[in-house]
Amino acid sequence: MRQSDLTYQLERFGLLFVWLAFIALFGAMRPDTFLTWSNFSTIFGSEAVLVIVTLGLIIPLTAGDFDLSIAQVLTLVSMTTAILDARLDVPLVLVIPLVLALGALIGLINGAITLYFRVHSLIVTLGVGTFLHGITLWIGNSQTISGVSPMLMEWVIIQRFWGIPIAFYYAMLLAVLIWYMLSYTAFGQQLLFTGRGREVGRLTGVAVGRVRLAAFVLSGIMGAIAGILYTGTTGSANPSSGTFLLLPAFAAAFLGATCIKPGRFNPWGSVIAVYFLVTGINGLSVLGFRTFVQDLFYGGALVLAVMVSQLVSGRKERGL
Amino acid sequence: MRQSDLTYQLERFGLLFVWLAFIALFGAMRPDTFLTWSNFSTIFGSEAVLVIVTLGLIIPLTAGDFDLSIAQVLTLVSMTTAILDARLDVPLVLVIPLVLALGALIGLINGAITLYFRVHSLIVTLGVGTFLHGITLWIGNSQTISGVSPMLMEWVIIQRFWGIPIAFYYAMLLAVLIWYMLSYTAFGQQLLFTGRGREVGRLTGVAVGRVRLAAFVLSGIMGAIAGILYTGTTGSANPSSGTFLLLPAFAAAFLGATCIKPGRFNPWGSVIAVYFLVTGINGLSVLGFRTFVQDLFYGGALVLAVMVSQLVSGRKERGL
Amino acid sequence: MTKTFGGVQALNNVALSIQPGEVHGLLGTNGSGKSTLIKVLSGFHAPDAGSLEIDGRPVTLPMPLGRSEAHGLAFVHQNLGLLYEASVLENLIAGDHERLNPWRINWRAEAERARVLLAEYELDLMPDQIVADLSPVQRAQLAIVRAADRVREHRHYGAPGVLVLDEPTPFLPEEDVAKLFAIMRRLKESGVAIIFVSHDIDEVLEVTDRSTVLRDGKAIGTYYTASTDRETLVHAIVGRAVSVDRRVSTLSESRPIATITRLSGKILRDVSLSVRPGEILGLTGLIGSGHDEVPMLLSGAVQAVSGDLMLDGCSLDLTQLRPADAIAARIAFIPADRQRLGIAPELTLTENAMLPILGHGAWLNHEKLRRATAELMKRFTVKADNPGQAASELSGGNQQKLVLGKWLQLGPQLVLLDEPTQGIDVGARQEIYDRVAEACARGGAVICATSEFEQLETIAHRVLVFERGRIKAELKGDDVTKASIAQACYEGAQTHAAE
Amino acid sequence: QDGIANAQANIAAYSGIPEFVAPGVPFDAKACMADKSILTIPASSAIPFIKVIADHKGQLAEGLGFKHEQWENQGNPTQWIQGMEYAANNGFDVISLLAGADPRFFEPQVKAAQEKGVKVVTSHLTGLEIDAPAGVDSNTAIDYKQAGKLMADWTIAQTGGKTNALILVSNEALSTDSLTDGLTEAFGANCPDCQYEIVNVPIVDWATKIQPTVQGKLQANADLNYVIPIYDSMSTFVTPAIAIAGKRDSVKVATFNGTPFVLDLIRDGTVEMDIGENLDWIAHAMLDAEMRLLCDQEPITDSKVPLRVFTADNIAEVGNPADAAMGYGDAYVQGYRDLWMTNE
Ligand SMILES: Nc1ncnc2c1ncn2[C@@H]1O[C@H](COP(=O)(O)OP(=O)(O)OP(=O)(O)O)[C@@H](O)[C@H]1O
Ligand SMILES: Nc1ncnc2c1ncn2[C@@H]1O[C@H](COP(=O)(O)OP(=O)(O)OP(=O)(O)O)[C@@H](O)[C@H]1O
Ligand SMILES: [Mg+2]
Ligand SMILES: [Mg+2]
Repeated sequence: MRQSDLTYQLERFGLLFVWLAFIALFGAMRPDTFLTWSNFSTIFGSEAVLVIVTLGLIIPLTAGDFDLSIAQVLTLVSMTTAILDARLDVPLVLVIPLVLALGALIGLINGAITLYFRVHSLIVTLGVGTFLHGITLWIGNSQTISGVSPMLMEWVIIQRFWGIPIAFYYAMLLAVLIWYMLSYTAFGQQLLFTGRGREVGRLTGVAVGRVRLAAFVLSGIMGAIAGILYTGTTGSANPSSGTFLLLPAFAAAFLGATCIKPGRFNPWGSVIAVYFLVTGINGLSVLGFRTFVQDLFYGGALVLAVMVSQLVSGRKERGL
Repeated sequence: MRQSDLTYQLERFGLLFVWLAFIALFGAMRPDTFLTWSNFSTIFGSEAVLVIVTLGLIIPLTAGDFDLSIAQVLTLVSMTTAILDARLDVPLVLVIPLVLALGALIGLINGAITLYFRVHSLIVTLGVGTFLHGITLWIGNSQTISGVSPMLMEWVIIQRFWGIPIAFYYAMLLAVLIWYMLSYTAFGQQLLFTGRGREVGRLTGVAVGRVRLAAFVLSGIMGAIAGILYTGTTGSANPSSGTFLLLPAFAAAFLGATCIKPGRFNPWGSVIAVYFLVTGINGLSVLGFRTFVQDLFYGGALVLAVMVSQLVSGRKERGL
Repeated sequence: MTKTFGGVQALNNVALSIQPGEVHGLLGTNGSGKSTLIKVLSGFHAPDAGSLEIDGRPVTLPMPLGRSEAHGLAFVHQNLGLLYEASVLENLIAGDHERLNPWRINWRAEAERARVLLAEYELDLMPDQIVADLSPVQRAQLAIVRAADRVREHRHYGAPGVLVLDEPTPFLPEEDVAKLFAIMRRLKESGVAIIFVSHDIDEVLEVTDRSTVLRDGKAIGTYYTASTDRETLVHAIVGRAVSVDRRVSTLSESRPIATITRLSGKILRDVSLSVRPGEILGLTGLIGSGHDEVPMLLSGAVQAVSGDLMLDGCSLDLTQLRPADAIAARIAFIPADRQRLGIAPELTLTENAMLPILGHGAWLNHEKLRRATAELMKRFTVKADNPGQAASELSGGNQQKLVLGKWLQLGPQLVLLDEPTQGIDVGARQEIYDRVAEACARGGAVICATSEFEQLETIAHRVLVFERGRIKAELKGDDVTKASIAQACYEGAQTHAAE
Repeated sequence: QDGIANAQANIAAYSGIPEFVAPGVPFDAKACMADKSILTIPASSAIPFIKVIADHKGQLAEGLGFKHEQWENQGNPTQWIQGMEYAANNGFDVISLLAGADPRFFEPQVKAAQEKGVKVVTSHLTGLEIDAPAGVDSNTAIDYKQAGKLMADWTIAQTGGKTNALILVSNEALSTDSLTDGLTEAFGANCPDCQYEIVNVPIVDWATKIQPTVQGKLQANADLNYVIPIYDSMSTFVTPAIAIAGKRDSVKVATFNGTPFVLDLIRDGTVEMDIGENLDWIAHAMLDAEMRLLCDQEPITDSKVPLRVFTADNIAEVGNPADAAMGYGDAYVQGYRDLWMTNE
């Protein structure tokens, strides 16, 4: 580490530099529109939900588990929130704790099945996620439900600080919390030992099972938070929304693990990864490219970014 | 193993029994329509593509890699086939080798990036898959392309043996080949060591890199075969076809690893898993249940099946 | 204490009492139940029956993971329990539930504390080093220091505590064993009790006060070290007498079968050496001397910086050599890191043993392979149920015999051994020596890198002692004794021209 | 000026409660359908718009006393194919591919079914001027072109000929061509100076691409005053984009389909205008056309299902929360009873 401080710093902040380079490039091409504060506030404000989903994923990922159900937790929570709020007129102060508890419960179920039956988390969460999708369709009668109280939208995207919708700050707050948890608490260390060396963790006295369970519950709660914010962002809930966030969130989680703290899933890396990808998409749209170019960029940038990061680090073998 | 032969056999064939139980259940409810040969031939014929995608996945999975791009390979190949055949009138005898080579090339790219840059295959194939989706939209102009030559359809679903479209037999043939490859060739053992004891394999002379590369190429080719059959089944290509298949294929691959050869990805387990899940969905359709029930069934059956399988095997810890 | 795994009775009514301030040896053949007993104490396994009292107070079993510390128990497990990807500091504080504030880890203070601790034990480690980058010895030291620290911490809570060391020494060269013993004695003087597992009888005799011997899960007896001798213990462990005499056949003069020239690697500098047919060549040295690099480089496990190998008339370029080429040249390499490099634990015995002889097989006859494995297991006395078992279900010693069988079945002309008897009991050790000797008798040559001088005395025709990547001494024939090897290792001044 | 007036007139014509127009001559449906059966394969049972039509068709068939089933599916072409084979194997007379189950996705199965004597029809799939796709027996169409025109006319009328619109389309849907034609024709005829840009977002990518695309366009073109997602389900992703860009006051949304939640959004003020169709009416019209095919009547191409423009002014008529069958009057119910001769 010591001897190659420069390379290491380059590796840590490589993605950040690439991001800045992209901003410079798009900025040079359309300085009047791309390089405006309003454009950036749009970029920052728009992907808060994706950031939160990604943050939710990295907790079980650190503990060595996949949570594929998080997207469906989002959708179910979003639907539940909309139904309770718009159809049944339950006040938001009740709805929010209720749906957070729902998220936690689902996390608990994921964890309990994975742990008690010793099944790979991939298949458990895939199954639970599909089941949740069924419930979402059921309770929402496959409809998009709108008419959510303006209060929720007010506190998600209408209110702004420095021009950026408040949802962005929620996401940043969560990133800070998770960063603190992973770096400065015993639980964070236990997560790490659980994920990378389950036996080792157990031998050093980590209650591996409980840690994994907690990770699932936390990701369930994060999914629920994302669901609430999603409802607030769109003012409605539709039964397929979350589905499309899953792969981008995984991409961001893995891409994020190449920077800031290379080799470990980390919240700031994830945040940078999300906004790096979003900036690219936004820039292409501002420049008027056709939409398929977004896919080319997204896929290409993802692969190139990890390739470059690996080149910088001397193609180190990573455990992850 | 010996002492608990019965449990072991129960574990091996558990899913098969559950499948038969489901057939009996649906059959009892609608003997006239569900329990007809024509219904089964429909089920067997129409899901051949999913079987092939699942078979494609288990090759890199055995070698310890994920190939998330396989669905997009399918879509791209399907689109390319349709365009070459229907728009450019290239004869099928040329088109087919061409698109198989395309699939192999994509596998090669996946493998090369994963291996040379030592990046997790999850992120590489996710990136490459997204990129391919962009290309598909581009070349197909986001349209459904129809007018594929009847010859292709003839040799995919029109021709039947015992009432089942020939595509089913292609899938079975591929299952036999892969079963043979995994069980009876040195390459199969090398794949296994590459996935489960990479360093041991390497020191025993297994060219681990080449094996992983080969696995990616094979899954690319399987994706291409699935793409050709998809085009032949529907007589057209649309830019979203593969998307629906990725998660079901993963589910089937992991579910399949709980039976026949428990603890290992295996072709017959995968085939059974696919048809188990599909039979359920089909039965629910025939019985006229609303669609959300299909999701409830799919998710619930997946989780229950692995839970039961684990209970039978005494909740053994699995490496997979 | 009783514990059964499936059909295996790992512990059968074992009773054991440890007094404060004593070093208590725990001996037994591979698979006799030592590690299992320890894992029950740490809460890793739940016992079927049995009770535990600490300081006269009964403790409910199974102990929840992480609670053992509160009772003053600290462990160094057989595979150390370190996370390789994490830093020294992260490993050092892992599981330190008693002391750490769970809500806020003060990394700066912890790093300071770690620096002091490492300095105190005279370890040349930095808190921010990654464990994967450490040498095996440093890792072992880290694990021991961690456990010692925990026990000492515990003294602030009253009772002095118990330190449990499950085979800490195979990783350590002699000088560090001495250091470890010094640490142990210091702890002992402060009233800490120590449970010490080792297959090295001399170590046991040197450091313990009493020893308990396990055989097949039963406690055979407890012996006072002062009134016991080597033979008694060996007899108790193995259940029969074992001779550990030098057993080297005389070699007829012949041309070398393998000649290595100008070999350089990470540590090695321009080393040249050769072996003759039937010869067992020992390589040894202190940590970091580079002797253990030789088998790695010759087998293609790691590519050399420079060097050539002339084997039976063929020349191999060691900078290009891959394991497959080495195998084709009939070189066999039995690595030290069994768990990672030797066996694939999830796969069956057959699969593990047969991989190298599959070649490009396009039609594997599983029945034949199974029979061949059963045959191999019999020949190498691998104790197991059947060839279809997962390799993880074997004890370490049996795993090692399986690995040996896997390679020796190929009839190699050059056998490379790296710490071949690490963690292997006295009885199994003899069997392994027999097998190696057989390979020699068939005209092969053996290069054995090890830090166990006694082993070299027993089997080696000739020993090369390394220092800083170069050969510093060569001992032959009757000079190959434990004492003279030790002398050559530790005396810096002597210079010999090798070859 | 003429253009604006034309546009206003066109809007006005479609703002009131529509009249019933009989698509053909009366026939005795009950008698002729007695031993016939229809299987409806909806594009996706998970899309409420389509599911409601299929359900209503079933209820009408029950009233008329013949067998009607629907093939529950989740929009996966493999499932459509299974439905096709199910119909062919179980002796149905007509397969009705409803509202987007596109037969170009499975031509061979269409042929196979036809060879077994099953008639295959597409219902509510294309615009009037488009031929029946993939060799199906009949195609009952909707006046999508008019819907396109109405969306254009609305923006022209609202802005007084100063429209600067972003139009979101999905090229792979067959109705898109008609809608786009309608939009461009109306702009061409009534407001040649209006600006608009058409952006294609494939249906699979709606959830991931619409929002960033709209945001980007709003930045790139500060003068945009309308976003026209041609299918109103797209608005879920359009409205947050506008809100995040902070342009809720200057950019309006005009769209088509009459999906209930979008009608609710009109009430909330997030969407300005939505062109709707009455789902129950569609069910009547589609069933009518399918029965005529089986009863040797003149085939129906133009279903005569009317469109209605919904805005804040008439949104109260659809109920709260909105009901997809409200706001169109009920003259058609009696109208079809007369056509089918079910009045005692
Ligand atoms: N997890 C387990 N599952 C099944 N059997 C086990 C397990 N762990 C240990 N055993 C069995 O228990 C017995 C005792 O094993 P243990 O590890 O305690 O031996 P040991 O005395 O530590 O041996 P060594 O000297 O090789 O370390 C062995 O027969 C082993 O096969
Ligand atoms: N997972 C397992 N399942 C079944 N049996 C096991 C398992 N793990 C260990 N054993 C059995 O437990 C016994 C002891 O295993 P263990 O690895 O503890 O041996 P050990 O005494 O430590 O051996 P060594 O000294 O060679 O390392 C072995 O006989 C092995 O067969
Ligand atoms: Mg042990
Ligand atoms: Mg052991």
